[in-house]
Amino acid sequence: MQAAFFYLLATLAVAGGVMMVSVRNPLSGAFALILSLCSLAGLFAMLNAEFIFILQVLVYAGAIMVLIIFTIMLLNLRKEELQEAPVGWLRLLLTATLCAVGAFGAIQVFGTIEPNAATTPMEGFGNMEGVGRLMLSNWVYPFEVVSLILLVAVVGVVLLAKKVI
Amino acid sequence: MVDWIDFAIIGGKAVFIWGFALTLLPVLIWFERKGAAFIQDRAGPNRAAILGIRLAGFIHNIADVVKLLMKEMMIPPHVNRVFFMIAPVLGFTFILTAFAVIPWADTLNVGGREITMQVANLNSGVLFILAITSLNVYGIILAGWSSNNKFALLGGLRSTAQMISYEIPLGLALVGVFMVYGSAQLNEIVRGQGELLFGFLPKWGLFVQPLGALLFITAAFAETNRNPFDLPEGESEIVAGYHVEYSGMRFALFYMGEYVAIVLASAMITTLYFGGWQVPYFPTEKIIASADSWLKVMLGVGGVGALAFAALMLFWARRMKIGGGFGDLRDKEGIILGVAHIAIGGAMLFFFWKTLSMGPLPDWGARTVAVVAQITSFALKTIFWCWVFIWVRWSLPRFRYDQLMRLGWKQMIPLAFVNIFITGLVMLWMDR
Amino acid sequence: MNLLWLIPFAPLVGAALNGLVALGYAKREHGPNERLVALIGCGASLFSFAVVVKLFVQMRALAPEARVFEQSLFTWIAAGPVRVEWAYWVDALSMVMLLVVTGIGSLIHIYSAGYMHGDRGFARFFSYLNLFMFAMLTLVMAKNLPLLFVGWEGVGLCSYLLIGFWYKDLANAAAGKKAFIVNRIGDFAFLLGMFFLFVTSLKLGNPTLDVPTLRQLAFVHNDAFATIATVACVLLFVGACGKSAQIPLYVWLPDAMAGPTPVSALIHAATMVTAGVYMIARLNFLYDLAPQAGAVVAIIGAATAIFAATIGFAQRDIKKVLAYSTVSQLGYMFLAVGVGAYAAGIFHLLTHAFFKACLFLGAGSVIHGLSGEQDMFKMGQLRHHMKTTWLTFLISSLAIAGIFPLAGFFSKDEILWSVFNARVGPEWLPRLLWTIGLVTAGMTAFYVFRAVFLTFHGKDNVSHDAKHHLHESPPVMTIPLIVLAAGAVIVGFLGVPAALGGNNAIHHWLEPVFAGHVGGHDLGVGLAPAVQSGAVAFAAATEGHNTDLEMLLMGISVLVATAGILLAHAIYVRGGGASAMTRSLGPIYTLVANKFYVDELYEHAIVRPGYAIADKLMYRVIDSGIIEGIVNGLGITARLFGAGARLLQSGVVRTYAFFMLIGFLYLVYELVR
Amino acid sequence: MIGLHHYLYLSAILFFIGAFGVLFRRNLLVILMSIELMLNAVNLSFIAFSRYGTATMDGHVAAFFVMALAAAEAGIGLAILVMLFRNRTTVQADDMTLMRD
Repeated sequence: MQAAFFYLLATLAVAGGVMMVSVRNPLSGAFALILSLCSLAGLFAMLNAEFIFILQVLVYAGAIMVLIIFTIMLLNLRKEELQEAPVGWLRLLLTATLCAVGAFGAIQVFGTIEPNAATTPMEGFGNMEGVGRLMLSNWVYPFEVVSLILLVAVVGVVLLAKKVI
Repeated sequence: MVDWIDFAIIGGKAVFIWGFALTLLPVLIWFERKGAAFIQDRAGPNRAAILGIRLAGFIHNIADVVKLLMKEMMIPPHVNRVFFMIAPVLGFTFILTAFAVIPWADTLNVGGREITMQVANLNSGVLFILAITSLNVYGIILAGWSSNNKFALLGGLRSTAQMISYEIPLGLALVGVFMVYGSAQLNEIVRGQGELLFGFLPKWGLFVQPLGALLFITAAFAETNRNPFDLPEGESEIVAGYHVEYSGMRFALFYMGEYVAIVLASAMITTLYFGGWQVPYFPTEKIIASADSWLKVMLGVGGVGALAFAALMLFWARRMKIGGGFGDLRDKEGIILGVAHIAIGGAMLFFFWKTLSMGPLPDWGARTVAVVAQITSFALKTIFWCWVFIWVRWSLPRFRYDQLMRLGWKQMIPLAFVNIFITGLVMLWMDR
Repeated sequence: MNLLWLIPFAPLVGAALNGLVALGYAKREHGPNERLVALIGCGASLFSFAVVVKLFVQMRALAPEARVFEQSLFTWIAAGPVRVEWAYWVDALSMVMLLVVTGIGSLIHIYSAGYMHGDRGFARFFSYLNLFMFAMLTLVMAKNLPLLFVGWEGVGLCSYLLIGFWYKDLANAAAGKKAFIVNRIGDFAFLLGMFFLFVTSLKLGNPTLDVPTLRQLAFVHNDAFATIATVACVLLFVGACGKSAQIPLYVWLPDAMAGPTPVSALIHAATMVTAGVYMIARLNFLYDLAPQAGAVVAIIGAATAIFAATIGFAQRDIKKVLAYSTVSQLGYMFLAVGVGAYAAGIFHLLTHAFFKACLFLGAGSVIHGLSGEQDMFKMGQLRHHMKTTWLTFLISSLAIAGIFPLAGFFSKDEILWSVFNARVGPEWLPRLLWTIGLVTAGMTAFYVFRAVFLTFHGKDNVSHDAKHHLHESPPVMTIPLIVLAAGAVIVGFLGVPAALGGNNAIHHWLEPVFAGHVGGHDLGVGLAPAVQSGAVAFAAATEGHNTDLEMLLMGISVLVATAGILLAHAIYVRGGGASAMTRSLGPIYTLVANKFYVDELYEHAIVRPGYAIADKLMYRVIDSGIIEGIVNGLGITARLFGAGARLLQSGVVRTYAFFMLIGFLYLVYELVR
Repeated sequence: MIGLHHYLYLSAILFFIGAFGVLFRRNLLVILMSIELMLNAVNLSFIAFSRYGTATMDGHVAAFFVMALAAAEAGIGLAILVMLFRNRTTVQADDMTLMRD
């Protein structure tokens, strides 16, 4: 059951990713990515990360991707603008090989890591309250920094988006 | 381990809540039509009938369904076919998913089994709803873009911007609720609203979070693209917005999606600010303790009400007859409805009479009575809010786009922050 | 002793205060309040003097072996085995020097207040002067050689600053540079000598540069020290030559007269230039181990003495005469310490400080009175106008000439007697050195009185303008003169030899230092035979087992001095003056008047080749060619690399990401491996 | 039984799919999306480690931070992109070579 879900979601995630990098139309790519992100959200849920699962849907699928799609639509690219100059086969082969090698290497590295907590997680693992408590106790400084970064981003975006600077 | 009974129960619950939402659909449409007619001082739809039964135009919905099903589903050239076809489905499905976390009654204890009256008792249920509704925008955006129509695109863009903008005050208004009830779990929130404030006022979100409630309701209107925020489909500006190219059942899906969204928004408003399934002044324990009386009152009032309605119907039928009538089966409608309600009322009074001689209810019976009472409470509140949606639509004019954005960003978001701040201050002062 | 630190730091505070005042008034129209500045400067110096006197009184009360005060302020250098404290250490020898430095220094401070009146750099001058006091006192009180070197360099710096005090005149600045550069040659040798000592102590497992510890080490391990003593001593002596203006590094001192006269009196006569003598006396235990080095010191000293005296014959500038006289007298002191008569050397240092300071200040008074005229041939008959100056100058001149019973007589004769009895080099060497010393004494009498007669007697050559302003100096200047002249009379009686019925107080005072007594520990027990060479000379000078001979020698020296005076009188008062002598001597006079062309010799032999090497080899070949070539080569290489690397910067983001990926892959590879 | 390794391998694969997108595609929008995919792959490892490695929720916090930063990044990146498009009417990464010299 669990394995079936995992492989289903993993396949969807990988398929979405592959589609995203391969389709020509960025909007199609964006929807492929949404598929991938939603599958990942499912995986998060499988990992008992309830809060992160919701955030994944809320923030990634619901906000970031909407923003990207919104931009795609806003730019309203014409066909010829969407067309990318053809990329050489050599480059494709080289990049793909390198990435494959990298993935293989990363898998090798990950393979050496031993899990040490395979037991069922404790009560309330991954819920909003637990994450929130951790975030505002042990991680409060990073938390504040992140909030500052977001503020800076907001100001930066507003400035950038103004027609006349 | 999840065994089959659990699955069955979950399935049953899903069927129930979806059934509830979808049943409300025709009711809403009927509300809309009749409400519009009422406000515009006209009759509204009243022709469609089955064997003469019109149910004050309710049957008109069936005619609509038949019409939409029979219509040709046009796919214009130059559209992105895949997205064009997916788009309506997306909007509808996501909204239905969100109902999974809406609680409609207190937890039911039957045979040692605790059944929560919501499909998924998520720890952060409110956020789940937010997440799912934020996905809702894809349907609109996709429809707008794939239609390859400038009005549709403009509608999609407007819709996206509007929904993203109003999600922020929506979420921020919720923070106050989280703070007051100390949870993001909808059932907990509702349970928290069962207490009394100052001894006489139900501790509803409306009373502890008045500003938050106002903000939330406003933002919910915007999220559902309802008037006065229905810019995406503003017919006087961009024809019909994102669904201008749609027809037939696809168009119907958008339409239904909008109404389901209204139901969801109403359910949310009810759950968060109007006590959800709580019957005012009667928390669950109290209802269970006095389940006998509740049963008697419900049956008695129901029976008498049904008889009174039947009398009204019969009286109306007689007036029709005196006035000459339509000359077809429609003339018989009052008699049919009256007779039917006499039967219903009689049955209820019969059961009422039976309960008088019956001993105290068994535990499960009492609990069931409580659940029924709570479901009724929830349903009534939700329907009331649905009606408010209709009411507002036909009462208020539409915003201009820049006014919409200014309201969202410059007034509602700061007010939401003020709300959080005040809530925090008050909580500090009251020391919880 | 807790008061020790006050002695050097009081002048330092004074220097800082006056320095701030000078800075504050640097850009202003008017100078600062001179009274205040003088009060700070003189006050600091007098305060030090008061502390020194207090300490002296305390020290006198102690037993001779225990006459040591010590204070460590903080650890200055701590590197590996080296630990150098900023430590002050005063024994009998240092105490004599302290009295001289602070006492005469204070007098000259006071004198300066009058002499420098109205100068723009009044505060700056006092700041430098106080700073000099600090450096000199640090030098004198230093417990270890590095600290001594700090003082050594500090006085060099102040000397440079003060020689070039009127830096707007290019010649003055050049003189300052000359003094500094010549001193550096000596300093280099001094450092080398110090390193030799350090390496030796390191080899002995007790790395130190503390003088008392070194002294102890030298006594215990005198074999180890004897092997390096000669080299180290000669190197240190080269350093002393630089500081104390001995052949061949004396050339800076006459030029140093470019500074204000009080500076010449204090730094270039009474105190700083004697640092070399002091240093050798301080390291006497080392020189005792190296008789050959002692001989070198003595020979150089004698040669310098007579050579400088010769030049002194033909100088026209009154301060130059005194400068060469100083060089000559310093030669005397080196002669004494070279033969191991350290006490005699220090005694002469003491007396010399008084009468030479008095002479310089007197000369300064004359110059002041004549509005800056320094040429003796434009003076004369000044005794009528400047009585006090004349009298004090006369007394000091008699003292330097060695007329009984003034200070110079006792100290000079003690040196001559010690040399006569010394056991350095071959048999004939002490006799030769003695003869040179005697001749020099006569020459000293001659050239000093030449100056006296030309200035105060003889023909009146004062120009009309100068005569108009001619006046005796104010009391603030004359009082120090009187005090110093009195000192020139009295100080000699500290060292009346036994032959004349005295008890030679200064010798007894210094006995613990030079006879191996340190801090109450008798280290002289088991001295090596070599160590005793100095002690023998000393003993010969003090015990006076040959009183008759000593009396005879005294008589001879007094006669020679008197002859010199009479000759001067004959030539410059009664005779035709300089012209007659010039005519009679002709080319020899020219030679002497031009200082034997030593400066020109140096110019051609060292400076010009130095310039040539610097320009032709160092600048054109090494600097422009090799070093700049390397630097430019680096630049060109970097630019070439840059040009190559620029090819990688395509501006295409993906390319950069590509390189990042490759780097990441390498990381993964490292992890997997 | 699905364990830590399954998630980590999936994470590695997704990460390099994203890397491939960054390297291979020229459309800035796609590059931006590929970066998001890479971030998500990393998030997956965080969560997996949190579940199977430390059994604490620190990984969740890290994932939260990544999401917040991703939001900031997306906002800024898209704003820049819109500006670029306004000025140069192209979203091709290879056309943005002003930094070359």
